[in-house]
Amino acid sequence: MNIHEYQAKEVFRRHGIPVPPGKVATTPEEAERIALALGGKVVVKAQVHVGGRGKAGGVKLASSPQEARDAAAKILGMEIKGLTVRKVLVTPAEDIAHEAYLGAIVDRSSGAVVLMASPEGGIDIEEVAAKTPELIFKERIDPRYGMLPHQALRLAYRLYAGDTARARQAAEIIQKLYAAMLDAGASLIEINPLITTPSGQLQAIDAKMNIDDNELFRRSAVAELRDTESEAAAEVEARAKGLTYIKLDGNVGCCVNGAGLAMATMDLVKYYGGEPANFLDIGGSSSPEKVIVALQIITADEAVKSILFNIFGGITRCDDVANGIVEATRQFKLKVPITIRLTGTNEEKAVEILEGAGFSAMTDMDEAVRKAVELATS
Amino acid sequence: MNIHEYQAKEVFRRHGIPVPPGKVATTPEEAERIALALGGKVVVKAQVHVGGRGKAGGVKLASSPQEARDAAAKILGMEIKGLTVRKVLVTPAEDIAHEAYLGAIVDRSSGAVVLMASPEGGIDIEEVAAKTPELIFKERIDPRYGMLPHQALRLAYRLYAGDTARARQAAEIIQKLYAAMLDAGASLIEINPLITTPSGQLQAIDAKMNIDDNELFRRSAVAELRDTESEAAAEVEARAKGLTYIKLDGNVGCCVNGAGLAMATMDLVKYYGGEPANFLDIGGSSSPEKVIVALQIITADEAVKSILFNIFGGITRCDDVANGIVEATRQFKLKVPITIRLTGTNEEKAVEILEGAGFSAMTDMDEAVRKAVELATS
Amino acid sequence: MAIFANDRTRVVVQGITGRDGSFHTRQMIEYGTKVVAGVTPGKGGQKFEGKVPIFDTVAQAVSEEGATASVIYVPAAFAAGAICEAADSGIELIVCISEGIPVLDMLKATRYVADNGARLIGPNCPGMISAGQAKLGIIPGQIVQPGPIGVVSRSGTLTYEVVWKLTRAGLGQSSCIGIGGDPVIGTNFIDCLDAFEEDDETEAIVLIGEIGGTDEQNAARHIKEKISKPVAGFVAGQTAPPGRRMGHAGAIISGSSGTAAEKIATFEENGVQVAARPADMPDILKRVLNA
Amino acid sequence: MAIFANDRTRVVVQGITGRDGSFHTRQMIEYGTKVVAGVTPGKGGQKFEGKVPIFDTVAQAVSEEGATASVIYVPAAFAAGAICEAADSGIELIVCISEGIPVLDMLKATRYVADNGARLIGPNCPGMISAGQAKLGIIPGQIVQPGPIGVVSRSGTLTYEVVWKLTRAGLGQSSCIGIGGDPVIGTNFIDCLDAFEEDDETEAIVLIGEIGGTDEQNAARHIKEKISKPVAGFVAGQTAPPGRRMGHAGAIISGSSGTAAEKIATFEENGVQVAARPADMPDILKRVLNA
Repeated sequence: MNIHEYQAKEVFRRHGIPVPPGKVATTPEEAERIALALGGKVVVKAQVHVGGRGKAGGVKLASSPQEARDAAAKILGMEIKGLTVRKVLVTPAEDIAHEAYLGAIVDRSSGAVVLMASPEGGIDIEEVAAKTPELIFKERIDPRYGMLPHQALRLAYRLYAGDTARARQAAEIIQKLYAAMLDAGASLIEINPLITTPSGQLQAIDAKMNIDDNELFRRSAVAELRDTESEAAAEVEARAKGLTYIKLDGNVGCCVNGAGLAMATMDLVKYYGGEPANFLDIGGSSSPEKVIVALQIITADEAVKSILFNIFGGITRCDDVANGIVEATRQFKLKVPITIRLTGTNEEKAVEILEGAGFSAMTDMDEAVRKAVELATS
Repeated sequence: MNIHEYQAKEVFRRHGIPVPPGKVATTPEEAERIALALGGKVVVKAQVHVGGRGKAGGVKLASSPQEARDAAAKILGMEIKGLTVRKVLVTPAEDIAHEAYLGAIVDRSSGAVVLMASPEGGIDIEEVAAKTPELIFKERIDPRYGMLPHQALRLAYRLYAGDTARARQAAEIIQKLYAAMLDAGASLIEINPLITTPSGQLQAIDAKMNIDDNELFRRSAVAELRDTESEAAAEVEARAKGLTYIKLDGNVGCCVNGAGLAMATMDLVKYYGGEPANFLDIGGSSSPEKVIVALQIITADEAVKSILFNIFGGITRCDDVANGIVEATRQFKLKVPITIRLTGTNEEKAVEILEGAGFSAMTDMDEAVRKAVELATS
Repeated sequence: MAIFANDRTRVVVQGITGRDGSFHTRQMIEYGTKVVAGVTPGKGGQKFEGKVPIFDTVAQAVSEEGATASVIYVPAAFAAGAICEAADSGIELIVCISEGIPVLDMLKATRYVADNGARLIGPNCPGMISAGQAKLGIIPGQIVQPGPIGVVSRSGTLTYEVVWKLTRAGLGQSSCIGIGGDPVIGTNFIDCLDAFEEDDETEAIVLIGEIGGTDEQNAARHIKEKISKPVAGFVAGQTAPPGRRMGHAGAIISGSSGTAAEKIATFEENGVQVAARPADMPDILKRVLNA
Repeated sequence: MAIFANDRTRVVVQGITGRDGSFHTRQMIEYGTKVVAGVTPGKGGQKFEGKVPIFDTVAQAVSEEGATASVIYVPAAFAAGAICEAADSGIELIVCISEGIPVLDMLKATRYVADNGARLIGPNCPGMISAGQAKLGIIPGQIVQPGPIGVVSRSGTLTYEVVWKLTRAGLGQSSCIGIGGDPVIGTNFIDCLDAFEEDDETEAIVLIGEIGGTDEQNAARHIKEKISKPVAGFVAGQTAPPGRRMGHAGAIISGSSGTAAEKIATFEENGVQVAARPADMPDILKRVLNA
């Protein structure tokens, strides 16, 4: 789960990581009032779960409350990579003497949280990593011991060699960043840039956190940070029912059990000349209800010209899926053709159910995909 | 540092370990009022830093507030193993269906905290350990992982095999006991007995905690639990000045630098037919002031007939010690002979200082000890 | 011989009385797996299906029934704890089917397993099956058949799809291992490749990967250096959209985009035959087995 | 050859600019120890006594000056952290003089040192000296002299007393190790015994114990089983009063009273010659060396 910059900064504040003041606004008027209260120049920043918002025009400098209002008016309602901006953060424009990068991530390959720091922070950090990897410094945190004091200090000295006052500030921020990560159940946490003001103080100017979805069951306060308004409605609905749905640009609507098989099915659609309209995984232990919701979501996408079911029954029972299809088509009429491939647990029962309702079923994946692609393009 | 039962129970209460109600009293009248408020039968328990207080008459049952008052009157002021009882805990007399033992200690040999439990709790637990060690169950806690849920449950099932309701209660108490230990910086924590009431509830009826003295600098709230009134005055004074002093029954007052050498010196006093009056370690980096306090403490003991200094200079400078002796004897007259052995750092300077003030000094330990013993017995 | 588990493996099921646990225990027994004990705290002393003794702790299952392997079907909140209990009780092979375990819990649990010298498969995986010998997990028994192919995969149903295609083409399997798709897992591709390399029964290996991370790339390089048996690969997710940007840290740490194209290229550079579709896998294997 | 450290050992001093650190660094250098670096965060770039370079981190001291051993003189609050920093930076031998470190900190620090493959001596110890070669800690250099006796002790000044008596009797030492008196320490008696057993220069070993715990008893049994060189022992605290009862747990866990009498008896049962007084030690050694 992504949370917004302003939410991540609130987490930072609670953990004692220095962040500039600032408030979130949902209307231009509100942005103006916040800018007035802050005084001086401000930055108006789109709160949206994608990167590159600066380049997309989602971050604007404003010299007066009136300008802040105008900036907010332009940014609110803007679409960035398919997501509509509904909130802006209004925060003072800081004078910047230096920009560093600080981040922590659960690293798959070492099975540990890795802290990363670079004295070359800012928007080009990935380029720094690619071109001058020697300027990215890392500390692997042994999960058995947690962050040790010397690791924070060693990393801090990499950022501010020869400047112990700043290094000590940074070491404290690094410790707190790691603590915030564990406390919130985050799989990623970033400060980019971590600026030095002209007076030598460090401040987190941008903040990013991804929360591990698996943590939410035991962290209700964190779970409440989810901003469903800023996510695609269909994806929110799917998640509520235990499905995973991601909309794509093609016209073959796919409904599959298991993420790997779902991806392989999409790949096969492409292989046979079609374009998948979505990724949709109905998960392990499916039920007729889940299938109904899945069909509702797929058919709500106007671009879908052909629907493809690909079910390999294991825990998933093929008869559950068949019942779901039959029940759904009783509730609402399908306007596009449907191709059904079922094999595995209770396959015979499923075929019986489907044929009883006038559907036919296939057992071979390639055959079914080829047919669904044909139906979409014919 | 030892803390009292009532203090340890306060710590338990904060951590959610079930303890009976109860309050501490310093007068019989106060004990009566507490018993009245509690209602029913109560137990009046001496709060003193030694074991075996029950056998010494320091724990009494009382059926009425009047009896509680009488019991408190008998216990308050009582001497148990040399320590005067100044406080009693008044607590309800519980009906007991079963007594178990729970303890945790920093185990030197495994370098880990070890949890111990026995279904045969109560005052004879050491006998249980000696005679039926198979009834003592242990879980070693890996300091890198802390207490894992299954360890608490496994130990709990050892206590209450076949009784999952009680085992789950016990597992929770075990987890909390370990958390309390870490939180307070304890090197030992015990519940003996952990009783089962007739209705199946677990309760900690006695509570013991030793705090690691090295933790106190970072745990001011814990440090405030120290009850200097219940400790020997000379030991408290010595600690305040950075010395370690323990009074013994002999007549040769010893002043040594280093605990191991202090013990070896006492052993040698005994070897040559004498009896040491005390253990006194002036520590590593000594100063004339420390030596003065040491001499004050030693000479305050009426039993001392001869004073022995044994100093092996390393970090300790022999001239510091010599100056302390000279300065002390200017401030107060020694009524008993003093034998001084000095060797190591700044030995020559020290001899000069001492001889200038009319003292003589020796360099051989055995010779000095033999002389000090002679002087005490002559 | 198969890898990790065989017909002598003595299995304890943690969470045997739960909905998933009881269902799949029945299937494991039906497949012929030696399920010697179950664990559900509070149900110690009972018997599963009147036959398999249930204990309160894994330690009892080990001391009373000599369990050497464990399969875990407990809710996510307790699964990391169950893994640690198994490792601490002397279990050698731990297969964790449970999904939804917080990754920060798994960082500690995987270390704990390693510190105790045990092997973990999963979590969030279909488990493993040694064809005709033992099934530890949820892979449908009817799709496998004994033979010379070792299968290792990050996926669940996609594995079934591939295995089923192999079986129908007459290509039986030694063992099929689903290592799980979570970011932090116990046994990885390389561990399985090494085990298959050592296994006399295995003549060729199928490796089924997905987008994300660098495990497939690492496996590819390891194959070139250390694996003499032929390996055929498949990577799912060629049409997956590039993930929404998850901060810079992901890209910085791996120095990789983790796309299917990158993984396929790395496979090919290192001598792994890549199947364009699952359906191509049997032909590739027949070719390499006859080479 | 001596054990653990010799004239090629490259030493970094953690806390070199502190009161104790600077005093003892001077003494170590005077003794001939190769002190190649110091560490004090914030003083990186300066030089100690105009000669020894100071760094902000131990990692720098290792990479810039090739330090292989460290001596720690930092306040108790930071000492466990300093031990971990040394271990994590590739230091092989860590000698921690600092006293007053919370025992719960040391539980983790000793594990961390072991997990990183390093050796810790101490904390709360006088350190070690390899006669004529290197001094890491605070043992007075003038009391030792090269020779065939290995000394290991839990004490500070009592060690000096014994070593000084050996030296005056013409019995020089290979290495003298003060392992420290804290409940949780790095290197213990057995580690030192094994090292002396392997050391060609050492012909006999002196072991100086104290009341409390079971380390001496364990050492005694180890000597009987594994140590071929003669060992002479001394135990301080025969007249110490039995400790005030510290709860039952202490007695339960060790199953031992930890008295001097018990330790002496265990020494004698296992063939360790016990000195009644420190002054008897030279004669015992002369006897065993001539046997």
